[in-house]
Formats: sequence, structure tokens, C-alpha cells
Amino acid sequence: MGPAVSLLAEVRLALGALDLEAALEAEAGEVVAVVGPNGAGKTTLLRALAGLVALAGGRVVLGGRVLDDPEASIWVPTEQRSIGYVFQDYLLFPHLSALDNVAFGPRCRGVDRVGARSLARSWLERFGLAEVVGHRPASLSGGQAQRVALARALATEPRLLLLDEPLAALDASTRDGVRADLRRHLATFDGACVLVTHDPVDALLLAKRLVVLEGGSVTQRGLAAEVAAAPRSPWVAELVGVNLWRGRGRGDGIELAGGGWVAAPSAGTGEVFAVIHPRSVALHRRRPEGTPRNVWRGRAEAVELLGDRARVRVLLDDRVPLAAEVTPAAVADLALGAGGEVWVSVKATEVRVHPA
Amino acid sequence: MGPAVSLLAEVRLALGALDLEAALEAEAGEVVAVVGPNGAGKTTLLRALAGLVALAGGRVVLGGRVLDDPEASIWVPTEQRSIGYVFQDYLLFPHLSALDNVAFGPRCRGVDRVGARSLARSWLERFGLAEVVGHRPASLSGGQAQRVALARALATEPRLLLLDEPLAALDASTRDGVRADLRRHLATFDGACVLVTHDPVDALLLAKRLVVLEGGSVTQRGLAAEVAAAPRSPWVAELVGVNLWRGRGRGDGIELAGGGWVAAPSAGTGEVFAVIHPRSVALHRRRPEGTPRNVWRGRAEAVELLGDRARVRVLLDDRVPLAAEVTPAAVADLALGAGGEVWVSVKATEVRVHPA
Amino acid sequence: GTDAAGGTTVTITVFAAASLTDAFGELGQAFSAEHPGVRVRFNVGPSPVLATQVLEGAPGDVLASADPSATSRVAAAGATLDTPAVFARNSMEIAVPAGNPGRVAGLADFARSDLLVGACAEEVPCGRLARRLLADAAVAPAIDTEEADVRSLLTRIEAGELDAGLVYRSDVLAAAGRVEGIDVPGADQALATYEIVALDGSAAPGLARAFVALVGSGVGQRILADHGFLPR
Amino acid sequence: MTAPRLARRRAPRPPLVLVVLAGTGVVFVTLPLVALVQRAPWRQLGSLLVRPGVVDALWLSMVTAGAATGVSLVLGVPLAWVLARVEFSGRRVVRALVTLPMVLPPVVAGVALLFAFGRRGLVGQWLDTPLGILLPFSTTGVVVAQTFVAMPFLVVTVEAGLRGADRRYEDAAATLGASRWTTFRRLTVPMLAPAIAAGALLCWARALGEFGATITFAGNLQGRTRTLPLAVFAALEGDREAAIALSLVLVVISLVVLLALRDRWWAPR
Amino acid sequence: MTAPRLARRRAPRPPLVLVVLAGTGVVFVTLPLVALVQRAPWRQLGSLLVRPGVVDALWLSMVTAGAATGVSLVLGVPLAWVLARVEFSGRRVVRALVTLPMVLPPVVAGVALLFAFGRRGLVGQWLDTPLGILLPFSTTGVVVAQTFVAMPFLVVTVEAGLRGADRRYEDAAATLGASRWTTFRRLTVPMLAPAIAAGALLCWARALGEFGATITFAGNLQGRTRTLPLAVFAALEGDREAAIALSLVLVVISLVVLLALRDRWWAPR
Ligand SMILES: Nc1ncnc2c1ncn2[C@@H]1O[C@H](COP(=O)(O)OP(=O)(O)OP(=O)(O)O)[C@@H](O)[C@H]1O
Ligand SMILES: Nc1ncnc2c1ncn2[C@@H]1O[C@H](COP(=O)(O)OP(=O)(O)OP(=O)(O)O)[C@@H](O)[C@H]1O
Ligand SMILES: [Mg+2]
Ligand SMILES: [Mg+2]
Repeated sequence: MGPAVSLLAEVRLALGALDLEAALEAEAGEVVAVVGPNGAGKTTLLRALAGLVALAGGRVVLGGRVLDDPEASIWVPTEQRSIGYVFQDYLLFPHLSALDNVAFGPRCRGVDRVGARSLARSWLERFGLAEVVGHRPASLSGGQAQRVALARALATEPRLLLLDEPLAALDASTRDGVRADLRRHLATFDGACVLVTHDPVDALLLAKRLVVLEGGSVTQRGLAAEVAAAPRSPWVAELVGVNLWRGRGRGDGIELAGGGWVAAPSAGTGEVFAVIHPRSVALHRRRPEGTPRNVWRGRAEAVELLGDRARVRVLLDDRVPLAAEVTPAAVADLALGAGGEVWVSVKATEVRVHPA
Repeated sequence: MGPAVSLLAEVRLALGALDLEAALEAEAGEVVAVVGPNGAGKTTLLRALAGLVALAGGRVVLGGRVLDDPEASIWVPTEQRSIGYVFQDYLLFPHLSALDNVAFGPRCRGVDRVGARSLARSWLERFGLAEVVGHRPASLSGGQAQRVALARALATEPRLLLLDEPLAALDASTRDGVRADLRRHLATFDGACVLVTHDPVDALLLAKRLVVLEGGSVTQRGLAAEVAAAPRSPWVAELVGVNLWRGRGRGDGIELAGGGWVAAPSAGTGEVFAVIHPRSVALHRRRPEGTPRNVWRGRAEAVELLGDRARVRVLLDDRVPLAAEVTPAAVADLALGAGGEVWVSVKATEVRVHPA
Repeated sequence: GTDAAGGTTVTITVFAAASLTDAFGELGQAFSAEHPGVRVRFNVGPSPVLATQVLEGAPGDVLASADPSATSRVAAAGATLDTPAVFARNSMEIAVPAGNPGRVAGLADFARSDLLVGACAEEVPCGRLARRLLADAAVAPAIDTEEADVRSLLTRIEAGELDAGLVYRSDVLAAAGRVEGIDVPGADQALATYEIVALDGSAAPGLARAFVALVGSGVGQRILADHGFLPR
Repeated sequence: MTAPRLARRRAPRPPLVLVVLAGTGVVFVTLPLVALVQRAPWRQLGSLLVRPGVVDALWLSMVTAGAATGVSLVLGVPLAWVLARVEFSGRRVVRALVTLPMVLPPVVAGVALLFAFGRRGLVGQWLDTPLGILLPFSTTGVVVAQTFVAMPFLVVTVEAGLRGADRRYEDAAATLGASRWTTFRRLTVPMLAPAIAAGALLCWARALGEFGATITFAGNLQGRTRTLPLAVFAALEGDREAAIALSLVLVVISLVVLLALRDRWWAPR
Repeated sequence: MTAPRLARRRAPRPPLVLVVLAGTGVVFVTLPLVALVQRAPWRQLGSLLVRPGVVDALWLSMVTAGAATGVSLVLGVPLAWVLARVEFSGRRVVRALVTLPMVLPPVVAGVALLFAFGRRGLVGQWLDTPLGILLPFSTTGVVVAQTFVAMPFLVVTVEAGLRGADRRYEDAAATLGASRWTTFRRLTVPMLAPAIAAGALLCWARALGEFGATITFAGNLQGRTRTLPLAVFAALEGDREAAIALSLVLVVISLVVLLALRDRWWAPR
């Protein structure tokens, strides 16, 4: 592989109703995960980096080489960008076998037929696809197709890897294996990698830094742990599994944006986020007496059993959603069901406050 | 909707290298989850139920009506089966807007244009797609497309729902919402539903019963909790997150199939499964002294941080994989990294044994 | 090239109207017999097309046309060696399908509306002649189709699609057995003329003129007469 | 500013080989047209167009070519569908038979039509005497001749389109309760629009230029069966200039139709 | 047991409307062919085929139609690609121009070719005197005439195929480092096989049956420019039976070619 490469991108474009404006950086050998809700523009961002959609403004620089800069009228076409792209819907060539799909890239980059095929075969074997090398995409299962797409993108040894949900179609065990393999590959990879994913585990395991994209804009970025510890949008909070509210600090509590009061020590002043971990939320059938300073009345909307824990989604005042994590036994005790009334308590010390 | 419907299927067919032989039952109003590794034949099974691929043997009966029975030469074509099918790759009609895609089914079933469109609109709104009703599939994001596909399948109010990874492309928060909505819909749904999924959470939350399909055959079936408690294949074990080994019971321990000994009280005789929960696995830097009877030496293959827990994948004797769950602090203490040597201990009382 | 010498084969190309195909085939053999080592090759097509080809520089030696206007166009452009000469004529007959299902007796039947009758289009010689004959006989014909050439008219009559049509005598002769001919009074007043001329672009003007001469000779005229053509 | 940039990106330098070959193709096809226009008797054109018969022929050509295309669509699209989607023995033979009229010299095609639908023809004799229907020499006959010759172009094009299409969309329609007929109407036909448009265009062009089969089968009578190509042919015999001018009328009309229809029909999905 | 069942399922009752319409189409196209075969002079056929000139014409037809199809593929597929994939002003005009030869009456097409490539023509004069190339009355001229008339059929069909294709596969190829040329060669062409095969077939058939442009531009010289349709024309003058028999030879050969090529080319992916 070539010298260390780093990505520096600033993407501005409009597509349909989407106005995308996002900056992205990845150091050599670094993986950046782009996360965000459906329709946020993640795929569009990758397409812009690949040169498949036009920038209206901004620039894309890879390893010091300007790939796209509308102002300076510089533009390097996709095929000269040395990228590997796993598309969300794979886009395997329907007329080629799995083997030839993977061999396509190396062939284009000058490897001879025999070399390309043996390279392709080794990539496919690496992802447990030895049995389907000769299959056409139409006779591959969803997960097999996705692994072939991954192998195809990696086989060209690109300087920039763009992975759009590369593991979404894989079953749990294959996913672990492929993820570990991908991780191993990325560890020795000196290019940049941008990974789009909905799976917090993938994001946390594969990427050091996260970029959160919502509605076309970056709402948060940073090391994975930082983002998880101080989410700045409900979506990030949901991703990392905590409750997040926005409000105005009033010293010993927070006035919520939509109305309502949350007691919290040293809430400060100005706009803040309140983060409450679901484990800190206690549920009761009657109004609880005792130390907890935050006590609200709500309705249990849904109960989800996750192995040995139960996650209860409560709607406070018919308006504010809150997630609580309790034991399945507690669910039974409380006779919780959808629509049932419930009381919620949270100790003020459990409410973490971050400036907005 | 019509009277309560139940599904009774026995599917035998050969497709390429796959020999599928699976029986499936779903009572009226029941959701059965089909889980299994990539390429196991899950999609093929759904296609057979839908009448898109031919049975070589067996039969499909829905609500007392025989839909397919090669022996008796009975065959009801797909369009007369009253099914709803969410395809793994959506298959939205590229020339129709999201709205018309969803209205297509009701129109085919006799609803007039205006009625079908308003029905379609309400389904799309239900899944948070009000903004993209007029979009063609090419300008939908992956997650939007999947929700449109789900709406399209549900809008026909079918007797049998076939869902192939219906939530795979959704981001975490949308997924929760759509899953809850789907759950609510399924609760009032008196038809049968077969759900293919790779996500244990989806399986556990949406389905009462699980069918595990591996390599074209059913390897296990039963209530979700039963299956989780006593997995009968490494894949199921991995799905539910526990370690599962197969061996021969020798009274106070198990002789593993590949060699090796696991101490376990009342291990019985004959073929058995040993189940070890990752939480029961302790890791040490040096050979531990003390009560645990099972002590092995291994190599840490990978460390995955899952929120406040860390999952360590250890390879024992360079051969047997084992998952351990520890705190991130422990990972730091142990200075674990890929390839590092580690000692593993498991209390014999923590090894659960099931007859194979 | 010049005339045949040393056993090498010389080929001359004769552009001939399609209706002359068979007669000229025999003429070509006769010419080759007279001039050993010379082969005659024919380019057959509709006369106006042949004229266009010559005018656009097609390499030919002789032009034999069924339409004098085509030859005069070529001559006017100075593409001929000599002035075109008439080498044959043709008279018109009524052709009816074998057995004469329409009971056609003469030109007067062309006015019957219960019959399907046809003639050539006005633009072609046989159409003009047919109209002159009908006008001379004071018949107002109920024509059902105006064919672009005699041949398609004849095809139609043979197939029984038309009950009668006005065609050349030579055509009736060629289709003997499948159509019957009925003489038209005054047909000798309206004759088609065929013209031939050696072309300016000829590589072998001597041979070209010799071919023209053969067509006008007794041998040539006899062959033409065998195919139903009248002498010039 | 966005729009032109989008265009720039979408089309980065087309490969030289392709451009050169395509350019050669364009030049090759255009040169004769240019030469024709160059030598056309432009001054005559005005007087020509008011000549009796020319407007008739023009109108007849439009009507019959349109009708032939319509008939071909109605019969040909289902035929293409059956060939592409229904398995039956003898399918290859049927497919070959259907494509045969393309290679038949047009005059022979006309003769074959006479044998079949003429007064003494295989079927024609039954149409004539008991029913009083006479196809030759009628405008309907022109449509029949044009359809016979032009429909195969549509069938082959549409069948190719159907074979290139992803059949799984049809599966999806079936799961939504669409009968094969509904699927055909609401899915197959709209998704195949480019192929059907192309087929219809080929068919229309072939019908518009059709000469041999028409003159042989339907005859040549002004206002009834003399289409523009027949008028051109007749004119060629006498006045070549007039013939060229008439052809140019045909060319101009086709150009107008092509330029007008293209963008609506051909827009990529 | 599995195979027939699979067939049974895949094709559940095709809709009656479609079958009836398709059947009508087949009958309509087949009847004239049947009538032609019925009235053909089968006894003559043997003696006809050994007649001098017939074998020549047959061979010439095969060679020229094949060559014209080849030239059309080489020039037409890139042309279709440029029309479908490259944005440039005047694209609609070019597209319309390229399709014009389809509607030109063939004889006029021949005249136009003479105007362009004849000895006195626009380009022909430069080919003739300095270069000594004479296209009319040469076998090459036949190929030129057939290509001019038949190539548009290929271009239109392939362009429709390209427009119906999913362009995102081309995006995927670009991310793998494929230049547009490589993409064209290794992706576009193979994926478009059905459309290209259909276009080539249409083109070949049109070239094989071509008459008017050939006789006008290339003349009618045995062994050099007299293709089978021209031989049919010549034969029609004297011996109509012979002409029909000759046409049948054309039909049989096409049938053989169609039946032989079809399955390899048309197999769905
Ligand atoms: N070609 C297009 N034309 C118009 N709008 C488009 C087009 N492509 C995407 N969009 C819109 O842009 C938005 C962002 O789409 P994009 O595919 O980038 O989302 P995403 O973040 O990848 O979502 P997902 O997680 O669901 O895949 C969506 O609302 C989508 O409807
Ligand atoms: N049309 C076909 N021809 C040949 N083999 C096929 C065909 N369709 C599927 N297969 C094979 O059958 C097996 C099962 O495929 P299927 O799509 O049912 O798997 P799956 O369980 O849905 O997997 P996934 O979770 O990856 O979607 C695979 O190995 C696949 O390669
Ligand atoms: Mg996306
Ligand atoms: Mg699947």
C-alpha cells in the first residue's frame, strides 16, 4: 500500500429535500463512523466522497491530493480516486459470478486475470464464502451478497474505504466473524475509512471517532466514548441507550424546553442537556414516598424484554418519552402492560448535566 | 379481517446447493421468528410459503385452505394467497412513488383509487414517512425504502405476513419506533406471521416462538425463552449470547466432542450440550488458585466494548472459542489485547447441561 | 482496356430496364458468341433508377431503357457517346386471369364497377399509354389501382386479384398460361418505345457500340421478337 | 451554479474510442441526408406541396403508419410478453416465425399477403364472398401490409426489454394480490416504457417508409392506398426532383415527430 | 418430478386477454407465410438452387448482411451509448438524424447515398479521383447501403436498453477503478446483451431484406452486388415462381439462423 493517507472533506450539496452540509476528517489509518437517523444524508455523504454526486461547495482532499473543489474547478473522477465502496444495496454485477465480481476491481487496476482471480478467491474465503464463489448474485442469500460486496471493495486495496452499512445483512455469528476480520484488516490499513452504521456495537468496535449526522448537518462529533457519555441529541441518546432532555439550567434543576422541571444538583445556567440512564429510573405502582426528588406520573407504552432485563418505555404527561430498565420480575410485580399507569422516580444525583 | 387463521407448512425443495426441509406452524395471531445463519434457507422458505418457488414435497395450509400440495396437485397462485411480503431487498416498484407503491396492494384487492391512496398515506404516516410520500424509490434512503416496503406489505391486510429482515436497515431510534408499531399491529392481527431476522432483540420482542434454520434444516424450535435457555447449536448459542459446547456426559463432567474436559455436576450420560454464560467466565493474568474447577489457558482474540460491559473472545488451546463478559476496568487491569495470553476459570456450578 | 486481346476476358456492363431482363440475357450470349473473350454483364432495374445511376457516375457501357425520358435525361447531361436510338416497341393488351372470370371482352369493361381493374400509374409509360387508349375508346375507367410498373400489375392479375389490366404484349407472352391476352383495337396507335445508347464513361467504347449494333441487327431483332417485342 | 456542476460530474470525459466510433456513425448516417438536402429542389417545394395528391398521400401515410403502430402495439406487446414469460413447447418456432417478415423482401411479403388475404387467398376468399370484405385496394389493406412488415420490429424490441427486466418485481406484485393481467398493465408495461417506446418508434418508422409490400398488396390509388413512399416511387419514374422533394417532406415530418416525442417517451426513469 | 412442477408454478395461467391478443398476432403474421409456402413451387426448388447466380446471390446476401451488421455493431453500439450517456447540446437533433434513414423510402435512401458517396457525390468525388475508391457497384457499396438503412434499428434498440438499465452499476464499476471504457466493455455491453442481440437481429434482418437502397446505390450486378432480394426482383420479371422459390430460400435461411442463434443469445440472465 502507498504512504499514509488522510481524508479531509467538507461537503455541501442539495439533493431533493436534503441540504447536506458536513465536514469530515479522518487521519491516516483511522476509522470514522458516521451515524444518524434514516434519511439523514449518510449515504449521500459517502456518494459525494466517492465522486458519484456533485459537490455544490466545499472540497474533498485525500492524502494531500484535492479530489473535488468546485471553486477551483478541480475534480477527479470516481475511477481515479482509489476508493473502495460497499453500497447499502451491494450493487453486485448481476452477470458476473461472486468470484468475478471481486476480481473486477483488481483487473481494473492492472492485475492479470489469473492473479485477480486468486486474489478474489482468497478474499472470498476469508469471509467464509468458499462455497459460493461460482454463484451469480441472484442465487446468493442476502448475507452472502453483502460479504461479497465487502470483499469486492477491499480487494482493490484502496486509499479510502467507504462502507455503507457493511454488516447489516449478516447474522449474529457471521457478523462477529466478519466484524473481527474487518477490524483486523482496518488495523493494518493505512488509508482512511468512513463507516456508516446503525449499529452502536459496530460503531463502537470499529471506529475511534463518531460523526453524528442528522437532517443533513453534523450534530455531534468526537471520540466514541465522549459522544456516548455526553450525547447532544435525542437520537444519539437513543443510540447509546440513555434518555436525553434539553432545557435551561436553573441552579438546582432544569426547566425543560417543552415545559416541566427536573431536579438536578449543580445544573448550572443556560442551555443544558440532561442525561438519565434508564437503569437509574425506578418504576412504582403508587406514588413513591422517599428521597428521590424527581417523581413523575406516566403511562407505560411498551415493555421489551432483553434477555435478563426489561426495558419499559414510559410516556410522561402524555408527551415526554422516558426509557426505564428494570428486571423482568419487576415488570411482573408492577403488572405493567401497554397503557398502564405508572409512577416514575429518579434520584437527582443520577441526572447528569452537560452544557448544550 | 377474516376469521382467525393458522399456518401449517411443511416445505421440501432443492435450490442450487440448498436442500431445504422445514416444517413450520403458526397459530392464529401468532408470530414465529425464523432465525439462522446466512444462507440457511430462510428467504427461500418464505418464498416457498408465498408460492414464488415450487415445493418439491410437503404442503402449505393456511386457515384450513390448502395452498400448495404437489402430491395432490393443488396449487394456489401467489396473488390468490392473501399474503403480505416484505422482501429482504424491498423490491419497491421503481416507477411508482412511495404512495403508489403502498396503494398498489389495496388497488389490486379492489379498493378504489382514492380509498387506496388515503389508506396508503395513513400507513406511511404511521411509519414516519409523511415527508417522502411523493418520492420514487430511487430517491429514498435505505431506511425509508424499508419502511415503505413494510407499509406496502401491511396495507393489504393479509392473512399471512412474511417479513424478511423488516427492520435491518432502520436506525436505532426509528427501529424502536417501527418495531413498537409493528408489535402493536401484530397484537391485533389475527393472521399468522413469519418473521425472518438476525436480530435477537427483534426475535425476542416480536415473536413468541422461534424456529432455528441451519443449512436448510430446522435445528431447534420452541418458545423464545426455552430456546435461549437451552440452545442446541453453536449458532443459537451465539445468537443468545452464550457459549455452547457439545460432548458426552460422564457423570461429573463432559468429554468434549473435539477433545477436552469440562467439569460439571450431574452431567449425566450420552450426548449433551454444555452452556456457559459469558458472565460466568472469569479471566486472569496468571493461573488462578481457588475453587473454580474448570481452568483453561487461552489467547484473547478480540475485545469488544458494549457500553458498560466488555466482551472478550478467547481461543482455548488455539481451537475452542469462548466468550467472556467482564468490566472495561478488568480489561484495563488485565492489559488485554488481541493475541494476549490469558487464564480462564469457570465454576462447575455455572455450567448448565442439556441433553442433546 | 480495349477489345479482347491475348485471351484475357473483357467485361462490358449493360444497364437494362427490368422488363428486358430475359431478352437481353439471350442477346448477351449472342454477343459473347460473336466476340470471344468478352462477357456481357447486366445491371437491371427500373429505367429512372438506371438513369440516376449513370448520371451519378456509375461505370456502365450501354444503357437500354424502357422509358425514353430516362434516356433523354442521360443524353441531355452529355453522358452518352451517341444519340439514343429506338430499338424496340411494345403494344398494349388487356390481360385477364386464366379463364377470364370477369368475362372481360374489351376496353368498355374497364368502366364496370363490379370488376376490379388496374392500370399503371400515370408517371410511367405504360400508364400514359393505357390512359391514351382508354381516352381514344371514350371509356371512363373505374380504376382500382395504379401500379408503379407493369410487373406488379401482372402479378395482381395472375393472382386473380384484378379482373383485368392493361399491360404489354411481351408481358402477356412471358406469363403465358397464367394470364390471357385480349387485343385492344387501336393498340398500334399507342406504342411504348425502348431506346439504347452507348455511354460516355465506357472503358470499351468499341464494344459498347458493337453491342448497340447487335441489338439493332437482324439477330437482335429476332430475339426481341421472340419475347413479344415489336420491331423498331 | 449547482446544475452545471452536476452535469460536469456525471459525464467525465467519455472514452475516446467510443466518441470516435459514434462520431463516425453519425457522420456516415448524416452525410447522405446532407447531400440529399443540398441537391433538393427547394424552389419547387412550395408548388409541390399544393399539387393534388401530395397532401392526400401525406395524410394517408400518417393515418396508416399510426394505425399500423397501434395495431402492432395491441397485438405485439402481448405477443412479446407471451414469448418472454410463458413457457410452451414450440416457443422458439413461434418466435422465429414472428420475426420472419423482417427478412422477407417487401415485394414478396406483399405477394404472401395476397396469397393469404387476397380475393382468392387462403383466408381472403372467405372474407370476400360471404363477408364482402376486400382488403387489397383498401386503406385497411395498407394498414395490414404495414403491420405485417413492421410489427416484428416491435415484438423483438419489447421481448428483449422483457428479458432484460428484473422478474422479481413481478413476484412482488403477485404478493400484493395483482393478477398477471394487473401486473402486466400496471407494472410490466410502465416499467418497460423505454423498450415499448423504442419498439413503437421502429415500428412506426418502418411502416411509414414501407413501400414494396404496400404497393403489391394494397395497390396504389390516390387517396385510398397511395402513401407517400408510393407517391415518391411514382414520381421517381417521371420527375426525380419531385420525388426527392416528396421524400424531404417525409423526412421533415419524421424529424418533427422524433423531436417532439422523444423527450416525453425516452426520459430515463 | 421437480422440474415440471417448477414450470407449473412459474407460469400460472397467463391472462386470457394477453393470450388471445398474442395468438391473433401470431396467426396474422403466420398466415401469409403459410400461404406463401402452400403456393410455392416446391418441385422447382431443386433445379432453382443450382441455377447460376442463385448461389452467388445467396452467398453475397449472407456476407453483406453479416458485414453490415458487424459495421452497425461497431459504430452503432458506441453511438447508442453516447446518445444515452453523454450529455451534449444537440443530442436530440443527432438522435433524430440517426433515426431518419428508417423512414426514408429505400430508393430515396439509395439516391441520397449516390449523392453522398457516388462518383460525383459530396464525398465520393474525393474518394474517386485521388483515392481510386468507388463505392457504388461494388460489394462494399452493398454493405454501405445496408448499413445506412439498417443501423438505426440497432441504435434505437440499444439506446432503449441503455436507458432502461440501472446506471448505479456503472457507479459501482467506477468505484472499483474501471474507466468508462472498461465499464463499457466489461459491464455495459455484457449486461445489455439482450438488447444488443435484439438490435443486431433487427439490423441483420433489415439488411438481409434490403432492396431499394441497394439496387439504387450499388446496382444489380450478379456476383458483385446482386443480393438475394435483387435476384428475386430480377426473377419476378420473367419467372414469378422462381422469385417465390428464391424468397423461400431467404425465409428458410433466416429461420435456420433465428432458431440456431436464439437460445444462446436470448437466455435470460
Ligand atoms: N436522488 C435523490 N433525489 C432526491 N432526494 C434524494 C435522493 N437521494 C436521497 N434523497 C433524499 O435525501 C435524504 C438522505 O438520503 P440518504 O440516502 O443519504 O440517507 P441515509 O442517511 O443514508 O439514510 P438510511 O440510513 O435510511 O440509509 C433522504 O430524505 C432521501 O429521500
Ligand atoms: N436461485 C438460486 N439458485 C441457486 N441457489 C440459490 C438460489 N437462491 C438461493 N440459493 C442458495 O440457497 C441458499 C439459501 O439462500 P437463502 O436466500 O434462502 O438464505 P437466507 O437464509 O435467507 O440467508 P440470509 O440471511 O443471508 O439472507 C444460499 O446458499 C444460496 O446461495
Ligand atoms: Mg443510506
Ligand atoms: Mg435471506
